[in-house]
Amino acid sequence: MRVVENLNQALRGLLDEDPSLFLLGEDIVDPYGGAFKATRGASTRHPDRVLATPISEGGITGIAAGLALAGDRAIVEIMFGDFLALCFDQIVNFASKSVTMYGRRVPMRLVVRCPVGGNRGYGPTHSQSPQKHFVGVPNLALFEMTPFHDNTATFSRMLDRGEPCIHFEDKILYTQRMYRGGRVDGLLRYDFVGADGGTARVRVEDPDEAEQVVIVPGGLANPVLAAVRSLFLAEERSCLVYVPSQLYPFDLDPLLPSLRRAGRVVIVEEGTAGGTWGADVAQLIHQKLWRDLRRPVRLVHSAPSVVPTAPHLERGVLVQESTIYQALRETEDA
Amino acid sequence: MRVVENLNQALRGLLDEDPSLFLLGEDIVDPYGGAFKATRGASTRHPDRVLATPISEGGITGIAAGLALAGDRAIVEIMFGDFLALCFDQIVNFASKSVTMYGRRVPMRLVVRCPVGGNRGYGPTHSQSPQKHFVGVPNLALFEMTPFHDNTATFSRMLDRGEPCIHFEDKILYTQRMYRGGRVDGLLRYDFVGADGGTARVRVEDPDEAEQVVIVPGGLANPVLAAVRSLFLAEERSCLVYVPSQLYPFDLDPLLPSLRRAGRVVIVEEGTAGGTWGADVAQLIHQKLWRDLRRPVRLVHSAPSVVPTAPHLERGVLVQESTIYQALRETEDA
Amino acid sequence: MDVISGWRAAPGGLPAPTPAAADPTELSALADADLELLLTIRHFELSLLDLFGRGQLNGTTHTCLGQEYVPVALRPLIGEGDHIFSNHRGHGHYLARFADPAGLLAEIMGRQGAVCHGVGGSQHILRDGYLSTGVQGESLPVAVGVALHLKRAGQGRLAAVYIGDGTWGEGAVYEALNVAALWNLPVLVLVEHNGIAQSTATEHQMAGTIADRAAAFGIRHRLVTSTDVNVIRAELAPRVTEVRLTGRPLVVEFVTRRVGPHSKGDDTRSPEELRAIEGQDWYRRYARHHPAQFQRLDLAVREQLADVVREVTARPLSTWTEA
Amino acid sequence: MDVISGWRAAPGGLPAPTPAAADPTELSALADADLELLLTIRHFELSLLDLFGRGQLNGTTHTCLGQEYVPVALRPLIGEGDHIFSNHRGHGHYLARFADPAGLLAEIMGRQGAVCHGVGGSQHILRDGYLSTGVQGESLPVAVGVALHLKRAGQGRLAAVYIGDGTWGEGAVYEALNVAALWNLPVLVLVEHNGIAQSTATEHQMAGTIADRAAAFGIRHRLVTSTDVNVIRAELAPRVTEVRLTGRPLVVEFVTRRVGPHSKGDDTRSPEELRAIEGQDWYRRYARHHPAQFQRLDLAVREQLADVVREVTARPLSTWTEA
Ligand SMILES: Cc1ncc(C[n+]2csc(CCOP(=O)(O)OP(=O)(O)O)c2C)c(N)n1
Ligand SMILES: Cc1ncc(C[n+]2csc(CCOP(=O)(O)OP(=O)(O)O)c2C)c(N)n1
Ligand SMILES: [Mg+2]
Ligand SMILES: [Mg+2]
Repeated sequence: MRVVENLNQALRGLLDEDPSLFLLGEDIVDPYGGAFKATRGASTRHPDRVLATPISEGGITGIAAGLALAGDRAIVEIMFGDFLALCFDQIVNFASKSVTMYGRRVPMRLVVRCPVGGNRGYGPTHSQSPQKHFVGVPNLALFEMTPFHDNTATFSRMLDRGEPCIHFEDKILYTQRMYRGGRVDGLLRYDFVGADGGTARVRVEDPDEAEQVVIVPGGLANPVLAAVRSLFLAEERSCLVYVPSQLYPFDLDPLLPSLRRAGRVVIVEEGTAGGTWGADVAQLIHQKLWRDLRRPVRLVHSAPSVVPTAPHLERGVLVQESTIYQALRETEDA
Repeated sequence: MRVVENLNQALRGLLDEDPSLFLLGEDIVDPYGGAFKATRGASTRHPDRVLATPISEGGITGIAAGLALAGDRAIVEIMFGDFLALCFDQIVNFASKSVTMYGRRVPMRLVVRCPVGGNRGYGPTHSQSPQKHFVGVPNLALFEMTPFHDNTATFSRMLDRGEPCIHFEDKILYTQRMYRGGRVDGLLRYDFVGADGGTARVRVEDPDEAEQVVIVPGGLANPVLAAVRSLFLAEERSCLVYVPSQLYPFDLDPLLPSLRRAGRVVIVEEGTAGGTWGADVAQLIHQKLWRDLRRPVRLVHSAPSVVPTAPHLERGVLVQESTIYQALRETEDA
Repeated sequence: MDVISGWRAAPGGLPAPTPAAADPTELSALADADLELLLTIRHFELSLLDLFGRGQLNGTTHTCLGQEYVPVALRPLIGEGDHIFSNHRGHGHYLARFADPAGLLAEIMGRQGAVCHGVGGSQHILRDGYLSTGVQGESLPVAVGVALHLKRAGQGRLAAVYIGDGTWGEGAVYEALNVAALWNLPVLVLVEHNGIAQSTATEHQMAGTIADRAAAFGIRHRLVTSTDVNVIRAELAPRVTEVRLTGRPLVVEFVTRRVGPHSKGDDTRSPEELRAIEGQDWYRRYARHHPAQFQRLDLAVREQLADVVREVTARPLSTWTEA
Repeated sequence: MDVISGWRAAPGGLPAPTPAAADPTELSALADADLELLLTIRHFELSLLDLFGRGQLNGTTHTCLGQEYVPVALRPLIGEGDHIFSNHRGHGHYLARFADPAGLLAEIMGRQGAVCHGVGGSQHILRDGYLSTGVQGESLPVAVGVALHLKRAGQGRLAAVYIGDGTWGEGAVYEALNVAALWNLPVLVLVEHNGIAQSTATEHQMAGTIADRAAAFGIRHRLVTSTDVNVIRAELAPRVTEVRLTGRPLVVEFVTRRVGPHSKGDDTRSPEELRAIEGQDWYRRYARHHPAQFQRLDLAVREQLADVVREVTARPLSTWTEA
């Protein structure tokens, strides 16, 4: 099953089960079913709760926050994550703040979901990875879609938090397959660690043997796995890969033993350089594992640049499998 | 001279000198002269270029970007930095991107300036330190007002970059005095390091003697200096303090020798926990000085919380002089 | 556009205030409860300015002096099941709904018993279906979302949103009106058009009229120029009922005057203008028209408020546990 | 509201398209240059869809099939000193200004000679006073800023902004219109009202009318229902001149039809609706009304475009040095 189908099932299933759940977004109703088809079929079953909106990203996020305030649950699809820029105020200054700024806990059951990332030739305003801009907002949690995490579980978890969440969905990942049954392929196996099985752990062999640990959000999980596979086949060097579903607040604890053992950590993400999510996770790791690390946490991210449209230029800016492979190959410690 | 007066002189002087410079913002014209009086007198001298706008933060940022695109220069005052949330799209997706996304360099001479920070009892939507949300936007530079940096120089520098800049201005700092002549007081002396004298360096004694180095943006410079002073007087322990004018991209190079010598670095900022500017600077430092550090870079920031209104609650969330003092006192290395 | 009792608003701005002497309309006699509420709001706001003056309050606050009659007139028209979205100038809105000056003052002063434990302060209040927040325009889309919920519940409840004239500068207002009209939602937009935003006169910030902005979305608009609680109430009652029955939005524009400063000590209007505005103030006019009732209640309310101030000021600081 | 030659737009949506048979108005004969430009845009867009179909283009693109006549009619009315802000559906706008299909195709294909070195692609183009970008509504405030600059320069230049009907959902549009009207700025808003936004019919996204939204800000509005380049040009010429002379904004609403998909292969309209829309397409109508001229030029332009496609496709990849 492709990831977008799993997502689509999740959205439809949740709508079937919960009569107080709304789904809002531009062009999300049938027969169109959304720009990336994630909502296909949903409006046909629930025409009163799956609503195509005008082109008003800020407004519809506010409307969803209003539903949440009134006790309903709401999922908003923003057609491209780049347009979260238009919802920044509603997400940061209203929905998230409302959870605590009135002096008592106000549950806000609201998820803003959006496709992110490049390598599709969509150009500078349709290819960004805006995760980093939302890190560190009190009462706002960030999640990213992965090929390991069943979206029904993830969305239930997000809606149950009672805090607004953003769900980032890599556009390339939509069309790739979900992994099932603990195996990625003949070589790579996975299981889950952490509360709610929040983080997938993928390895070639015994996790204790890994010479380095890679932490990567779902969007780049597949390129990382490909690089890990190549590195193992070429040099028999083994990496352990963590793919968290929840990016922020980040639960480092379940990862600590293996990070400590390996002493080498690489964080891979597609966002462009500067103030990245990875830098924040690195800071956590440096604080907790200072004595155990053989070198500083290595960050792999895209160049500090707009994302160009032409594929050959885009490849030069965005993290590619080859970039990751190079980073994993570099052996020398600091 | 108070800092806001220096800022006011800078704005008026720049308007006098450059007939292509515009100043836009809500309630900025005389006799009101802006919510914090930074623009007082400017509109009387330049009524055609100092324009009070409707309450349309996103719109006026776009208008300023249009002026910049047409070859003018523009400064926008956003009444509270919290409302940058409403300009996020214009700043990130238009003004900054325009510099490079058309394949050749397009100079955009545009500064968005805004009061930030708390300790004024203004409440959760008027007290934030939004710097961190703008770190790592390609072609967007971040500056912060300090009591050391003459605002005329800073604004000239920003307008000459040909890239949009945000100038963050601590509200408490407005009413404090500018330092002049290399002396903060009887104890603390300062000079400048780096290109354009971008960073103020403040010390009690010989900078080489400092046992730790503090990096702090202008907004918390005074509380840091107070803590450093107390620590020296109480325990004769000496710190070296760097107060950069430009936060991003951050020029670490001029600081490296002293950071290396001290081996202990503390970064202080008012932003709430998570994905802070300091975490990004820490990452740079960890990469460059891994072998020289005696412990991981220590971050001092506010709690992961909305900023409450009542002063006693606000103090519990925001970094205070006492918080800084405690952090500087903790001696044990990792 | 319907006009209730009075002159029409000029495009964008308000006409110059009539000098006090003219005192155009006689205010009708109010029920004691209404006058008491009006006076409670008035003296609450005056107490705040006084506390500020004496350095007993910090932060900022926006008083609704001169505009008290708007929420008082609306009080019986908006029920407990309705939602109210207030703004920075919201003390009157709150007091008209909850008659709880102590809770609000405690909030503003950060004392025990504060409605929001002192976290929100003057402009961030949530209590039952009442919410205010400090970013202009932000709550209009939120109100539309609440109205969507209410419409589905099908009990004729509505979401009322107060906004000022200046707040029509924000794009969020239009995104919200468009959806409210498209989806036929029971949103009641209450515009307190006081001719000014902070220091900026309406004609310097608004092109066209509020009536035409409602018309742009096919939304009905009602202009209220009266300052008489009874008159306003009688004329708006059927309109508000219509919103409930049809589940469709309505914009009501109150032509009103801000008698006090924007927040504190920041009024840059000319003395003449302020004098003229004071002459229109319901407070002075009602005192002239109905001196006996006025003096009786004014004194009583002043004393009540003084007690509240004393009592709240003496309370210990608020505590916040649920962060 | 003025209406140029034709039926009035219904509130929000467009009336159902008239079936082909009706062919209500005869299109007047065009100068060869105008027809050539129209055909260049048409065949440019068709070439793109063809290239996509053959897997030779990646990313996305939005063709203006059916709407080509709008920028062609405006071409002589907007001068070199004017600024044009285009949007996602901007190839026609670009070609009408620069007559440079090779540069644009190279941009879309990332080849040498690309207007923006392949960085911007189909919807992010900057050349002289021409700019497009991919976030709906974002360029309206920018255009207001440019108009402020132009007004001050005092040479009667203007800033023209193309937007679609769906883009009226964005709050930025209203923030911009308010300032354009308040400050009397020469902004010419060109609305291509094609009755649809991506997959959403206008009546599902817009309450009220575009005319009333202009009126909300006291901005003049002009409805154009003709698809005849000569007619439109003659009628708009004095209006555009007025914008230059008065330095005041104007909204021109073109009632038009998107003949092709939103981007590629994503048209969910019914076959009947599409057939009716195709019947209104200027291309087929002009071919019928002026067969000789049409066939001569259509063939020539097809061949030109085929050459351009061949030539550009053979170029090496673009290089980007000025990051
Ligand atoms: C988004 C935003 N911009 C600016 C402000 C600062 N501000 C607070 S009140 C105000 C004026 C509001 O004017 P109006 O809507 O007419 O309401 P009034 O104060 O007259 O009641 C401004 C600019 C704000 N709170 N939010
Ligand atoms: C802010 C934003 N939201 C959504 C989109 C995605 N999008 C691109 S074109 C489009 C439809 C625009 O409709 P309209 O304005 O009517 O122009 P048309 O496509 O009909 O020419 C949408 C939703 C976008 N580019 N920008
Ligand atoms: Mg007002
Ligand atoms: Mg359209």
